[in-house]
Amino acid sequence: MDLSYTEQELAFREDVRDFLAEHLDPQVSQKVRTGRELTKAEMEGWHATLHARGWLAQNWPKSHGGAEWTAVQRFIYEEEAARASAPRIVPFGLSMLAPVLMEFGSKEQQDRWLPRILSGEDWWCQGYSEPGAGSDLASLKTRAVRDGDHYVVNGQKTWTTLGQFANMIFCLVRTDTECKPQEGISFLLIDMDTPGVEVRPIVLLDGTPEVNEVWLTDVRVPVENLVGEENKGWTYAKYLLTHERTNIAGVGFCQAGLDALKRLARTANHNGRPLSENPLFAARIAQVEIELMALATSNLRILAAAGAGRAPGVEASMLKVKGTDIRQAINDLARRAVGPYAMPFASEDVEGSNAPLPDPLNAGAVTKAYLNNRKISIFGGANEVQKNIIAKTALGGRG
Amino acid sequence: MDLSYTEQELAFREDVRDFLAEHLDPQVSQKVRTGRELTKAEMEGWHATLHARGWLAQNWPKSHGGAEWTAVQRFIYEEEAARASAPRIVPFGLSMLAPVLMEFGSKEQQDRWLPRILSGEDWWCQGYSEPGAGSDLASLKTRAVRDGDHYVVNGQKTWTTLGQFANMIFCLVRTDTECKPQEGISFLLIDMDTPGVEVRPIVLLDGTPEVNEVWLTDVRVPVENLVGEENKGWTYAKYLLTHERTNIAGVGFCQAGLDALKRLARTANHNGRPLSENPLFAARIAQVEIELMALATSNLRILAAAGAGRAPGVEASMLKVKGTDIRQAINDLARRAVGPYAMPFASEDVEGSNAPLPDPLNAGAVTKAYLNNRKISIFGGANEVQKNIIAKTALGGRG
Amino acid sequence: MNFDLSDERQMLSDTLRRFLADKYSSTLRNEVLSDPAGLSREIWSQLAELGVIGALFDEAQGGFGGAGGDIAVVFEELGRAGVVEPVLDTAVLAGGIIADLGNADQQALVEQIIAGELHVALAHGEPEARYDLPYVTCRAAEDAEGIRLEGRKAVVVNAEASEYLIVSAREAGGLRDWEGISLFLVPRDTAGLVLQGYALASRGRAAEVVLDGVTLTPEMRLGTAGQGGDALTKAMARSAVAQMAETLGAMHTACEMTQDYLMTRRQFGKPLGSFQALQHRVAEMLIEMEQARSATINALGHLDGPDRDRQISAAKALMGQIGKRIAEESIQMHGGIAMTQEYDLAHFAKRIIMGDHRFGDSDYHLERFIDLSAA
Amino acid sequence: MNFDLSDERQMLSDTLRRFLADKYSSTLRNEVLSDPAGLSREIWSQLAELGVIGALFDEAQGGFGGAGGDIAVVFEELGRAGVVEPVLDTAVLAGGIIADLGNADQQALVEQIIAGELHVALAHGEPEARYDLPYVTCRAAEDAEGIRLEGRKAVVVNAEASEYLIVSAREAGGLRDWEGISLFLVPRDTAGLVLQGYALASRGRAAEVVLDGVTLTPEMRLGTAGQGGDALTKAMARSAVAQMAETLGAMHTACEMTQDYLMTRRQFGKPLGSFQALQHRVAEMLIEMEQARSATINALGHLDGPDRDRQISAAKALMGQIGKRIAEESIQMHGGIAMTQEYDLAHFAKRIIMGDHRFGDSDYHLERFIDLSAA
Repeated sequence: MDLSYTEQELAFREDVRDFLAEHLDPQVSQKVRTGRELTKAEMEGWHATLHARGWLAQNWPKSHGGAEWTAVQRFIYEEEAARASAPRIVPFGLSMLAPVLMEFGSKEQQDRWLPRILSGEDWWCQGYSEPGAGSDLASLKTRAVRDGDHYVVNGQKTWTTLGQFANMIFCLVRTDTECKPQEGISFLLIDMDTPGVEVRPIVLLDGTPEVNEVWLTDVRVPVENLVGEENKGWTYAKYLLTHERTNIAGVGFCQAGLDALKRLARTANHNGRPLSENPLFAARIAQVEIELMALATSNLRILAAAGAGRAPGVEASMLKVKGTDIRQAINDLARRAVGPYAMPFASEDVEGSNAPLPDPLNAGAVTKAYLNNRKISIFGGANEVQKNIIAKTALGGRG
Repeated sequence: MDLSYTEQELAFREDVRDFLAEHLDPQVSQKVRTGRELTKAEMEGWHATLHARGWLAQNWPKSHGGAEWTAVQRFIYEEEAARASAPRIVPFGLSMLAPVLMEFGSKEQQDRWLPRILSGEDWWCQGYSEPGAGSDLASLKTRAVRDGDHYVVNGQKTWTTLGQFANMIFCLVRTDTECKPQEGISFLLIDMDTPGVEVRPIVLLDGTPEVNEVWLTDVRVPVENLVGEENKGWTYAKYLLTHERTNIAGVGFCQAGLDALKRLARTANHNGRPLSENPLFAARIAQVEIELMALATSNLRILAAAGAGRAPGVEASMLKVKGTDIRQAINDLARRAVGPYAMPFASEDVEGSNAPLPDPLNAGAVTKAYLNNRKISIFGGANEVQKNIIAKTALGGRG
Repeated sequence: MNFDLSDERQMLSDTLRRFLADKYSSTLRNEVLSDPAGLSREIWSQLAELGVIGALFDEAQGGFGGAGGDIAVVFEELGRAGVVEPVLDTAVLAGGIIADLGNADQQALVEQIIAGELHVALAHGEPEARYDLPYVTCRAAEDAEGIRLEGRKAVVVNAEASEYLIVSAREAGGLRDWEGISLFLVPRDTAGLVLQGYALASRGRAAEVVLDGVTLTPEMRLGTAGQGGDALTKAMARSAVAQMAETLGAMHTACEMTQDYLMTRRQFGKPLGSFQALQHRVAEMLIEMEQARSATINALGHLDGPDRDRQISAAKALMGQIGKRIAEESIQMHGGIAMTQEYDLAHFAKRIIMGDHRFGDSDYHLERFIDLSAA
Repeated sequence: MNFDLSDERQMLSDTLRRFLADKYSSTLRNEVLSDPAGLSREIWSQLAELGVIGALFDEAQGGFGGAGGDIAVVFEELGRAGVVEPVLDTAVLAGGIIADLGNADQQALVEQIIAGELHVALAHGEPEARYDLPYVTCRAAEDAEGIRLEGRKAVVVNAEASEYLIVSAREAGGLRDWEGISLFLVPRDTAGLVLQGYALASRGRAAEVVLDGVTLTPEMRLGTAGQGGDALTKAMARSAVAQMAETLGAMHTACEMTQDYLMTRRQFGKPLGSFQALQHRVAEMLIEMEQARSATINALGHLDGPDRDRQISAAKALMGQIGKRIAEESIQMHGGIAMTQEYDLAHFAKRIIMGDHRFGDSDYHLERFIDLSAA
């Protein structure tokens, strides 16, 4: 048992720091730090910067142009990037679709789509959830009917994050209705410029238009866009979800949030002293910090086990639940730290005047972040579903 | 809406205080305060003292020799008695059996048993729970078969509190096995001197022999000891449980426990200052205190509604859950307040020497109390069962 | 001891509930929320006509209520319906201070408030003050030309729609001294008074207020020079009760929406409400609701008593905690739909959470409770 | 970075687990618990033979381990099996101090400890000290006749079975000064040393120790006069790691018993484990178990590093909280059966809870973590 980083890992951390210091646009990181929305161009720019360095596809094999980082390298990158307030890497093409294509896609599909993910030519979004289905993927209703060389797709997807920027969507569709709900599902790649695809924004409770509904009406999809076999989509979907979950704990986000929280608490006045010196608030911060110190180690342990070929099973669910709990607790404390300045809805600008709010705390959008991150315990498999999974292993396998 | 006590209520409180000051044996209250076990004689003595004053049967009607107190009077008594560390009134005859007899018992049964409860001639215990039944009363298995003028009872009861002191037990028994589980249950009064009744102590995890198993082997019970009708016992049992629950919040116990906790915290050293001045521990105490302030008002509100004829339904379940949560939180803080002196198992005496433990905090049996009171969220309808009841009303009555 | 509503209050409660059920749809609320005024003048007049504002003042002040029980009844209904109009700010907070300290001329403003003809906002908090009540750096200095105010006030709710601001400023004493804080009635169009307005997360609008050489006559002072502290504390106490009752109402609606949703929405082939894990969480929410109601009752019942501030701190600390739990649990148990702005729950959840940021949050009051209990 | 056990530790772990599974039944444990000695000499010898004690010392001290990872492996197994023998007290706590400070003669005692032939107890805490480490009122004064100790020590675990006590006493400095605390090796049969023994709630025995004119030769001092603080702090750090690992093992057993019980026990016609409310609580317990394991790893991994005390405080604070939750939830989900002394869970639950009362509880360490983070 050895908790220290190797020489190589320490050198790698220096590389990452240097890279971030040199290439991260301060205006962009300032927006990330204060919780403002990035433009599409800003996100694409960051992808291009990482791609130029060969660091975009961190867990892809080198044969496909990936960095093939170890679990510890990915953890180090995540930690440094979050602390430097780098934009997050948009995961839909890189971390969600790509592993499925590499495992189940045809050679043609791999050759066609993977380079376009790296280059940024395609912006992918995810068509999993449907209205009325929630965390229950097996009940999905979007239908795809074979018609010659095409599937004709009808249905509706929802909670499609950043769908407003995407030109491609990977969808789970029902190709057989005569079988058990988990069977009869297929995995289709759909060009969003095809007639019949319509994207409608959903405004979240914090005012951000971050997710979308995607309506599919008689959308004709070439059969070569079917991944793997027809009616085997459930298998690919589960594989995708497993891969989606390797960074599920969000330790880097938590650490960046904790840093920001501490900065706020050092600045805020609490009855004549800095809030950070208030024993009760200091204890609340310390509480999330000690939880996070343990979570970071849990994350490394599980990544190490996964790296050694032991698949993360319920451990990923555990990381999801605890990671979202901690992140939400940090958001909650940040909101509380700024006191009445949590009340302005869009605290970055005073309307009309275009002047910044004269908030000495530079609170930024703490309330927006608090509200927005209520989603992290709901989306991506609600925490209740994760607990079901854990309990099933804990109780179902016995007795 | 008026939160102040009336003149009469204030005068009553003075009466109670004077009575406690005059009649409560300091040695007994010292034992109660430090969590030591009372002898049977001490409990009986306190009953006799209350009976002499006419205050034993507080919620009985005057026609049966009761005090017929209002809900507020009972609350005041409970509060004062707990703060003075008076013994609790053993409830099995007075508050559990008696209301059932008054509502469903025959005139003969009332005339025979009620005066003996008041006089202390009978000490009743409860035969509800069975091994393997837990909170699920409907699954009980103890059988009573009619044989001429007697029922012949066979089975086993458990968790019978203070059964070692009792001479009478009221039991739920199955008199019909051919019907739905809730039907076919009868309510029997059994003399524990009858051949075939055997009491075996169960030592709890804190070392106290407070509960018992009661084994019933071919016990012959005269048919006149059947309460109400055969196979209607479920109705009586539910009625009893409702009455058992009027003092279910345990506000007085909580307040006495909070007083004791504060005393400990004022005495204990924490890094050179009294623990009570430590902001974190002070916040933990304040947290239970503000919860308790609200609970006390909830209790009075629900008692007032019950007094006005509105039956406490799920509200009693709510009081049970919150009351036990608070009481356990107080026990937990008391254990933590005394630090390493929580470790001695029987802190009242140093073995052999018969000398008191030289514990400057006079911690008493805080760990015993903490351990023992884990039971309050399990017994008397586990908190999980209470939540089922609340949820059924909240969700079952809709949609 | 009596927990029943008086007949008058029961009638007020019923009338207000019916009125709001009829008129105050979520469509209307969304219109008001997106209106630059931050409130509906029409609704405001109707609330005044119904006597809702008058119920918040006692007879001597021209109203017909004014006790803790009246405040609680009104605000529980306003919270339950999600009313965004600034009744709290104009009537309880600013109106309460005028009624408390105002001379005969100033009292005339209270009549206008009760009639629904006037808005007044309290400009007390400052950018660095957080919840620290005596933290006043704004200065008031009197010379031959009058009283000059200099300084900055933060998050002044409903400032833009108000004809007057009540501004706290220091005439004596050091930062955080209670002694020396004066209150001034400042017409909004006074030269040197600059507002920078913005929308709030949960309702209405607020502004940052810059006082740059605002000059007043001494008649605009409310009460005695340097003695504004008690009236501020009292107004904060009454406003805290109003806020708690509003939050209680909003929590009630959030719980009801959650219960309804769980019974109708199906997942994995069953209504969500049949999943025991969710059932127990609903039960826990309802247990907390009882606690919240009792906390509010404790606060309102002690509003005129000697234990006022300690009781209010106990209650507000608990309300903040319970509010957080109920808002978050309501969202979580709804799932995705509750994350959308157009679904009504989002408004109630924000309302509940933001209630903790006014008049001191749960930690502020927990500490104040400890201090006042030790005193 | 590497989280795998070395081959040696894996072997030690496996051997110890097999041995305890074979030998350490609950019947045996209950015998030991009711034995006035508070431990089984036979088991003690066998543990020593297996190398369990030697694994807690490094080679220079005559052992073959002594690192955080060794301590953790041993104590997790001891905790998992519910071993009541005072390995922590004799080997890690008292033995650690002798190994750290002892001169050549005193080091010979370590050999005896490793061989299982000697018990030593640390008599450091005092009746009024609670967890306050430098709170030492016991006095040591040197004169012509030797060093005289006066004072009182509280809750000295395993004092009665020990041949020596290590007694902390003040030779200089004021109450709570680190400077001036000395450590002395006191044979238990020294005149003036009086023990008042009693059973502990979770395991073994302890005693109140009265030092009434105990007279020692200067050779019985451990290390330099007045300089015992660092060794005490180090021994506390190592013991805290041992305590956490023991608690981790006990929690593991409590969770396993709870899972087994829920799968076998039926209520309302179904296995308890099919009730979703309980399923989710089991899931939460297991999530906390992962956190507890990571906290323990953090602590043991920093035992020889510069961030030792801050890491230990972070971990012990979290362990105390998780322990409470798992002990209480295990009891609650079992229901009545867990309230009985004869059911094994009772022992593990008490063991977990009492682990928070040694070497500083969760609040003590949370505050210490804050202080050390600020420093």
